[in-house]
Amino acid sequence: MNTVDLQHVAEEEQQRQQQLNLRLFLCYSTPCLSAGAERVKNALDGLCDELDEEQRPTLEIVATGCMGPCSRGPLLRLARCDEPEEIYEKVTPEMACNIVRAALAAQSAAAEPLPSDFPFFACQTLIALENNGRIDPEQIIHSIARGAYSSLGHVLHEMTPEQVCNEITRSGLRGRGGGGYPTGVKWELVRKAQAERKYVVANGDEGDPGAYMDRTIMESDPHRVLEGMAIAGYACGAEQGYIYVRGEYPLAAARLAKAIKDAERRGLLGSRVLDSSFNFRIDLRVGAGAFVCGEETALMTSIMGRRGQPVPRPPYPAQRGLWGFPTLINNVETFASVAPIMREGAEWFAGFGTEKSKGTKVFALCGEVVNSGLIEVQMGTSLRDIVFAIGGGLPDGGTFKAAQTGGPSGGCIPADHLDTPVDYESLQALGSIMGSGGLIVMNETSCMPDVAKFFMEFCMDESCGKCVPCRVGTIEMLELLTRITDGSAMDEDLQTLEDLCHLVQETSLCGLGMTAPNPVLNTLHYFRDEYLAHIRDNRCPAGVCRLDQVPLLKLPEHAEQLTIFKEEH
Amino acid sequence: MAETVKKIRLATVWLGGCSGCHMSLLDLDEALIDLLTRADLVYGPLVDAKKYPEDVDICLVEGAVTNVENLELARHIRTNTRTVISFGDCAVTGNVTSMRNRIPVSDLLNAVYHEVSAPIGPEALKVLPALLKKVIPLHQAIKVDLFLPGCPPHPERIAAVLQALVNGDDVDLPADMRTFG
Amino acid sequence: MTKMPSNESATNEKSSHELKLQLLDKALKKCQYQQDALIEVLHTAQETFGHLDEEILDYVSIQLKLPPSWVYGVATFYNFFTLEPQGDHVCVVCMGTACYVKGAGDIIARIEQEFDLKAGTTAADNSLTLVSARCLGNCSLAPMLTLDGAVLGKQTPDSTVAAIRETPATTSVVSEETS
Amino acid sequence: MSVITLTINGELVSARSGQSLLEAIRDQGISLPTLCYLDGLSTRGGCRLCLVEISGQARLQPACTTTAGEGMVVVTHNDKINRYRKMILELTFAERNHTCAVCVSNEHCELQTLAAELGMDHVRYDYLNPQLGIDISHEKYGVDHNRCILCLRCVRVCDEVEGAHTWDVRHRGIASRVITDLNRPWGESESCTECGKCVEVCPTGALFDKGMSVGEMKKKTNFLRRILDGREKNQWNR
Repeated sequence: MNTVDLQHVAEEEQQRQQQLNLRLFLCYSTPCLSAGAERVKNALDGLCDELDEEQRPTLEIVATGCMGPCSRGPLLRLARCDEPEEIYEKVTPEMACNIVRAALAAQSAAAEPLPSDFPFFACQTLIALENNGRIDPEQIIHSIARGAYSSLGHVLHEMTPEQVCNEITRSGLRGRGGGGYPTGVKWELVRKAQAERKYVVANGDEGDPGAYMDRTIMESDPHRVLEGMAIAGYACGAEQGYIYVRGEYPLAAARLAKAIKDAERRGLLGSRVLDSSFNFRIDLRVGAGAFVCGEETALMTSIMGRRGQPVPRPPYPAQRGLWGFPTLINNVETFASVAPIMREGAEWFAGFGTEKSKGTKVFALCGEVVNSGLIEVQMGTSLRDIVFAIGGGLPDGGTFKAAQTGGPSGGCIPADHLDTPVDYESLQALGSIMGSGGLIVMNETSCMPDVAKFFMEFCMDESCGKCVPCRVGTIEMLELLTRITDGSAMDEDLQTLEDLCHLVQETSLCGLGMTAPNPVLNTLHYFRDEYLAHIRDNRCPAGVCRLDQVPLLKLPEHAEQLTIFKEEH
Repeated sequence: MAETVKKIRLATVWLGGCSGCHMSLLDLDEALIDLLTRADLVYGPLVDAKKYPEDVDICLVEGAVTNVENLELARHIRTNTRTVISFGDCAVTGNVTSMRNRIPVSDLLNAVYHEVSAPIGPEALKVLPALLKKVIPLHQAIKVDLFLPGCPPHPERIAAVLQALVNGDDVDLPADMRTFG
Repeated sequence: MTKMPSNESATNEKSSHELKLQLLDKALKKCQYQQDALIEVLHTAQETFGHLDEEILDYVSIQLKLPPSWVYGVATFYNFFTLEPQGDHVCVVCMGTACYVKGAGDIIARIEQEFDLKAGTTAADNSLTLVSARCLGNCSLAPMLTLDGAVLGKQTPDSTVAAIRETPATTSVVSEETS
Repeated sequence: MSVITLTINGELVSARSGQSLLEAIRDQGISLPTLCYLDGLSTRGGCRLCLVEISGQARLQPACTTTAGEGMVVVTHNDKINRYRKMILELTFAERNHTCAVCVSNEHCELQTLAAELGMDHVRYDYLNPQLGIDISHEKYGVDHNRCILCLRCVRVCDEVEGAHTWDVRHRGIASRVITDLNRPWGESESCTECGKCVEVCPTGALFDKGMSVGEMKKKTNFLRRILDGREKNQWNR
């Protein structure tokens, strides 16, 4: 297939779609499926079978990836020619049939669609997610009709690798995995590296609890990621790519495997991509449950089939990566932003966002929020807009207490910083991080020392054990946090904890250890009163902690806590 | 001159340990005589005093904190002593005394007092002070001013520390006198 | 292993074991016996045999020409691989942040109590294996879990226990989520 | 062989190009603590004791895995680094059951010596007191996990020098343990050549010759450099 063929295929499919009278997009991602999307699909399929010979060909049901507002699933999007789209929430099989029947009869349905200015959608800017909910991710033709691989074709035939790197640099795109390293600079480093072989790796080992942006992108629009990787391969001079998918995401892995096969079959990947002299193969690697593998050096050791332990940097992967060769490693979401940048131009992308953080960022908004789901907003959008406008505020009259970003490497942002623009620098200034994009809203029933303890337990469990500060430091910090939350802490424990946090932060080998103390330090900063209430007043303001233990020094007065043999005889 | 200087009030305490550190103290031999011209031994296994006195200058605490009684005494020592010294590895690290930490206390008491012939354990009769769940070094119970490691600390080490303290100097042991074990 | 199989079932078991080994061999061939593919091979082995026992690990180590301790080290590094046989049901409770703040801990505590086991282990009667997962990435369904591979969202301790009790025991150890 | 110059603790010094920063520092007679590093084995950067400050680098870097570079400005000791080194040793002691008084390597232990040298006189953190075993199934040697600090010298010497790769690590994080073969008793190991290199390079009493009592186990690591030089530089001609 060459670029002309590609365009031809795309146009043909677009025409086919335009001729349809009614297109039904049913969200078929995990949350909607668990809310009953499959039953809705069966009902709709049944309805189709009942239609007469004339109507049936004018209607199409598309099982799509995630549409966004997951808490409102199952979601159904109705597209009729010449009419604005409608989205229905919490669709039941009966409802769906009624809606479709009404649409076919050109009547208004009994069910109300979401208003067209529904803030959840209106406040978003879709770039990485632009195809989500509009294609069947298992049909390459759907992706092609929406322009997939056209950027790749353009790049291969019209641009030099150097120009591609420049374009990415000028777009201001930064690593979406959390680090925020300028993507173009990284590409340029690998491009310039002299080596007999180079690799491109997509990091889909999304391990932060409360984050599922990458899962959704891989499940809903796999070709988008593959295209980004191929463009990167061309720009850097790599012929082999690996996409590393977290083991917990079997559906993402299956969709990617199919996407790779489909793309290869059409000459969009493999040898002589789109009739150019560029060869690019992508292999899928499925993780096996280790958070530390999200760290790039650990991820690479895992790709090579070993214990996923990080190695000291420098040398950076761009110098010495997989099997010692220069390796470009970017997050899945980063790769998903590449094709639109090449299509629309760097200036277009840089027009979104803030001075230092360009473009958009995908967040998984969840926790105590009315509309939980997947969103994509311009960098610099305020936290308040995200939580209250898009998220619809807290349910049941709850009070906003904090927003947790960055998972176990991040922190909790308190209410008085709600107007902070969400970008790399601002979040860092607040002692949190952008992270991969999990955003969990907490109300007054969340206890901050308990949340800190939760994350510390996570880090302790996920520490690879290579370096002492992380291996032992995390368990010792957890011990101190446990004391704080069970009532046995003493005043000086807080100081010991803080000192330990700084040690682990500054001396650990990789990002896991370096950032493990963040949730503690950050909550100590904003919610110190809560820690003190636990320690000094034996009180948990959120009412979460049991506080049923006694501090060591008070044990002589509470010896009954220690007495083991009661006088039972 | 020496006559006018107030004598140092020195105490020694034996918590969860084997008394080996006290034996080592006695091994100071003739240096002991020197020491006692400068210091009064006001409490400890080596003197006949029933109650830990007030206003103690230096206290050598041998042994780890293993039970509630140790803990109470440790608190008392801290309030009444200017310089508390963890004396020997058990006080400094828990050492051999803490080797029971790997065994749950109930199993431990069972094995010692119940599985053998005695039908009723002293714990049940409240003869034995309640054991802590874990043996801890002294500094995890109270603030400790100086650490004098060794199992037992060699008399040389003890002499070096006590001499410095009695003279009012800073204690600065060379590395080879600071080793555990 | 008190069960004494009759001759007939012994041959059945043997042939099923051989069949499984053939599947593993196929996976080994597919990756051209490359040592880098160890994790892929272990994935296949676990899917096929349900867990990775010593015999399988030894086999993999011989086939890939890797030191046995290396294979064992990799198999135990990753949470996904289990060296113990799984129970009739496998319940994976998500302990991600969203699920945690919405009460996943209570669900685990309740299952532990009801089925008399600890998270990460299998009940003595082999009825259930309880696993706590880091985050299954379905935060809008919090608290969520998977029971024999099926996603259950917005759970309570009661609903989860009921679901486990109501689900009939499956013969297949591994759920086929993907095809 | 080209020579580079760098500044260590304010002194302009020269080093061989390609040399590790650790070697360059030690060549100046400066003592820099290490536990996982051993001359002759691959570097690991795990014990974090040789962390040094390098101008222009935001973070402390392990000297063992850093290549000495032209113009580098390095500080090996300051209050913060000294404090951190002590804290790291405290964590190491807290992790397992290091009862020096009853250890076969008492008075001949690198961990014990380092604690005294760096002035780590007590451990502020909770001793974890894990329940760990001793494997004395091997005819000649024993492994006491209570004393193991996971420096993995044994794993590396077995893989890189002996070529047997009998040792590796199972599980991860705080649950990590060194293992032989498929986590079988050492005495049953099919790959072990009984060469004893692992015992000699072990910095603590975790690996020992059987029959040794308290304080009797002395290690000698000089053999390693001699073997390697003999091999690599063809000093041993046959």
